[in-house]
Amino acid sequence: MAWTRDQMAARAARELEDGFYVNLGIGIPTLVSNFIPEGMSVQLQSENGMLGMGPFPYEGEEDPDLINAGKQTITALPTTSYFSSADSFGMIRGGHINLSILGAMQVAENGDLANWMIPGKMVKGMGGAMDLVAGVKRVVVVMEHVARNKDGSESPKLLKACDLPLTGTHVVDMVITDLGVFTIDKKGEGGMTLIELADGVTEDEIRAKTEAAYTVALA
Amino acid sequence: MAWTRDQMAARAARELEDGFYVNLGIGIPTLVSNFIPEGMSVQLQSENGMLGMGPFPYEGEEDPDLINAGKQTITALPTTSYFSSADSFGMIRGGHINLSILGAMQVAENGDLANWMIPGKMVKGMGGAMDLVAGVKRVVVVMEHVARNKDGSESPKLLKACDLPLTGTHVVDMVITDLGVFTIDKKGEGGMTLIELADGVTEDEIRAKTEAAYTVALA
Amino acid sequence: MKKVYSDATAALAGLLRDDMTVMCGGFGLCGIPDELIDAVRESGVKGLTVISNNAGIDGVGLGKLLDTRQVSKMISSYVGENKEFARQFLANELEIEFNPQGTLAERIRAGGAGIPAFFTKTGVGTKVAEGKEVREFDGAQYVMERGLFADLALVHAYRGDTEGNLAYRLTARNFNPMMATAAKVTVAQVEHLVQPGEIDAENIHTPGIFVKRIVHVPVREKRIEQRTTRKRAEAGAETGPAAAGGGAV
Amino acid sequence: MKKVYSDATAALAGLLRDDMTVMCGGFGLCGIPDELIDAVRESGVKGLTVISNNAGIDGVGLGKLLDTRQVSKMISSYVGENKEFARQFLANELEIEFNPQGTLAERIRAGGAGIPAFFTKTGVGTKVAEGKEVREFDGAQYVMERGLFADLALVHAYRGDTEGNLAYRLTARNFNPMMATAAKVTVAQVEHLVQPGEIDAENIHTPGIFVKRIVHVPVREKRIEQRTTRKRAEAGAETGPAAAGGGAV
Repeated sequence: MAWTRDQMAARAARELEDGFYVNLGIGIPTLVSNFIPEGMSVQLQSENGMLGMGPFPYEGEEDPDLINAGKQTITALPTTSYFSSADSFGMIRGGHINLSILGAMQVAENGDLANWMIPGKMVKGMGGAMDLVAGVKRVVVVMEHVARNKDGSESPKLLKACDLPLTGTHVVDMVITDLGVFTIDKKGEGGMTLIELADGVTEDEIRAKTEAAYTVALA
Repeated sequence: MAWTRDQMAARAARELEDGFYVNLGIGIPTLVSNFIPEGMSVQLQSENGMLGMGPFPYEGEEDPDLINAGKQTITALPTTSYFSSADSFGMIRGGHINLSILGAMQVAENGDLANWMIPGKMVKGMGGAMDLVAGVKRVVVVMEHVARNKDGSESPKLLKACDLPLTGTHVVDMVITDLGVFTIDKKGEGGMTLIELADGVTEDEIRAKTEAAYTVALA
Repeated sequence: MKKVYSDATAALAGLLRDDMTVMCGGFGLCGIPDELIDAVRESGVKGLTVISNNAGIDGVGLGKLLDTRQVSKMISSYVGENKEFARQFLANELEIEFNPQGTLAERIRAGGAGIPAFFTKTGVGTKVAEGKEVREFDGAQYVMERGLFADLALVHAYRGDTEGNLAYRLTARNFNPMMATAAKVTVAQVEHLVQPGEIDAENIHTPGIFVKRIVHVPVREKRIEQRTTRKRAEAGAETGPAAAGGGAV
Repeated sequence: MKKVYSDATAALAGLLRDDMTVMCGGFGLCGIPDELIDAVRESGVKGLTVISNNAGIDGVGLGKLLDTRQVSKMISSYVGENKEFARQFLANELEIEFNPQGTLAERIRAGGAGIPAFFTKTGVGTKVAEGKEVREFDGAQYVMERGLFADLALVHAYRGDTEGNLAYRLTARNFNPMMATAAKVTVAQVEHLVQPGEIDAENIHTPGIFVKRIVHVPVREKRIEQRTTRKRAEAGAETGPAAAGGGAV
């Protein structure tokens, strides 16, 4: 019994704090916005130039001039402000965003992150991912614990060292997978620590599916 | 018979072209705005964050929030835009201003300019002068030909080399004094050239009051 | 000083030549100067280096210049939502220089502001930093990136006045303001052409000094890449704020 | 997340300590956070390094902190319109670091945008470049300047909402927007406090993310340093556009 995508998003939402400014990546991280606790003020930043992102528009009310970084139609809120891409990434690079929640292909035990290219495959580019992981104060990765290969086999994604080209080095603070939660002492020597197990998941299962070295400190 | 301050300003105004964006320094350069030819579109930039500077306000209509870089109350025009100091100097440093007209203490024959400090005296700072001379495409200096000392003697201001601390090196394109007009090949080897005499001024008088080497090419 | 041109072709007259560098505003298909792109296509100019965050989609935006093989190099952060792009890239017919999106934005801003180079922590330790100077400041590593300046910038704005002052709408602002500052000549297409004074002076996003030519292009069809909506019935239930970002993955 | 404080003293509670670095918005006396400066004065905090384009005049603005000897160093572009400043400076009681105005603005902008250093041609070959790296790019010389980041930024805005979004008025904008981005904590004093949504989202000059605390200070007397006017009778005759600038001289 691993966590569902919604359960992973709900767990990630527990990293939010009142007054936080947060950037959410596409995929599971987007779902985190559904789990912001009632009464908590969290403003979502979209790196294409918007702070205070609202929900998707009602059908028929889509505005081509109002999209998020995933190029999806969205809406504004009373708190919303718009700005240029340079100002947006000044905000990101300058460390003003409290939290970035994004997906990953691989995470290493030292906090290295790979999520933008697979050599030999068509490379679409890194978009804003490198800026986000380098600039945002705290980076939480939400991903499946292992990659499912075409032949049905599984490959670990939590590694001693990433073998895919890096998005950033020493950037990840926390990894939430369908099996559990790890913290990473990205700037120090503390390495990776398993702090939570998903419902019904055992330490042994995680051990078997994790290449990275980690200590265990379950609550 | 040297030129008056107004005549110097009028001569400087002949350097304006239709569509120019211009920054005018305090003193005589400010007077240039009185000599913009009818029908010519010239927008004045004020480096504290305004493009399209209007005339002084009518008495009683001064607005403390609307000042120029000399901290004088001014007015806006229909073309006016406001921006931050960073954006203003991005405009200046980025070479978007066509012409800067400003005063000087000393100008050297290679285009070096000194206009911000006299060692031993109270130094107020360079303000935006260094940015303007470094960033604006064309720099015209308007100044008295010689400095009048306290003992009644005169010191040349057009020098082989400035002895006051520099505002910029190889930055001045033209010098308009009360006695005449000089061009300077600031980035090349062409040196300084006397191209005009003020009404009733002789080459001999200029020669006597100029330390800098120059060639003569009167129209 | 007349800045207003009758149509996009007239606004680009005399500005286009082979092998030039062109900046093109927009994020995805949002805020792209589509009519100006069409005019570039019609001109037949070739060998373009195009600086743009994205490369359009098949048959839309910069996709049109890819179809006609007028682009030889893209400087972008995220591309390939375009089959023809992928084909040319994989066939080595098209060069692509990937920049992190924020680095790209800052390089353009720097180019326009007379900054030839700056340091950023984005990309340190990655392919992006290869061959570039990396330097430590206050205990952290930064990579040196260069300013970008183009021969021509094509931008889209919602409103523009005859002096060239521009205002953008919502997230259609994106790369347009910096690009307007970072080229020898900037040409703007505007949805609404107004008289000076009609755009509030405090809310002009791009001062007229940066815009040499302007053309009025009343709204055409604006394309949406990802039409995401919520149903009225569902409102409030499963649909929290819509968030996306983080580039790839 | 409550950002609104009842008065300037409350808005600065817990933020002030000796020897800290404080950015202070404004150009001359235009757009200065005067009420916040008063509160700093009342706190008695000492040894301040103040980053501000100017240093006020006697008894007004930062002049008040100079009178009480609370400032040990100024990082500015133009000062000394203040007798007490001149006295302290000539007596070596006050350190001053002069920055070209554009370099100062850019250093602050860089600090807020995570740029630790950048290159500019301003000041090359002058005292400003002494002791700094000078490097050639594309045949021209540039000096490397560092980003500035403060412990505290005090800014003034015309309108602010409870989320911290700010809009400035006319030339009172000046250094305020960059400073708002370049400190651990930014406190804004606003003439009009409004609800979110009341400032047009496209025309928010400083997004609320940068502002931690906000205090409503209905307009007090705004001082004018150089009151220049034209007489109605003379209108149109001798009075073209009023221009000034170029810093010193």
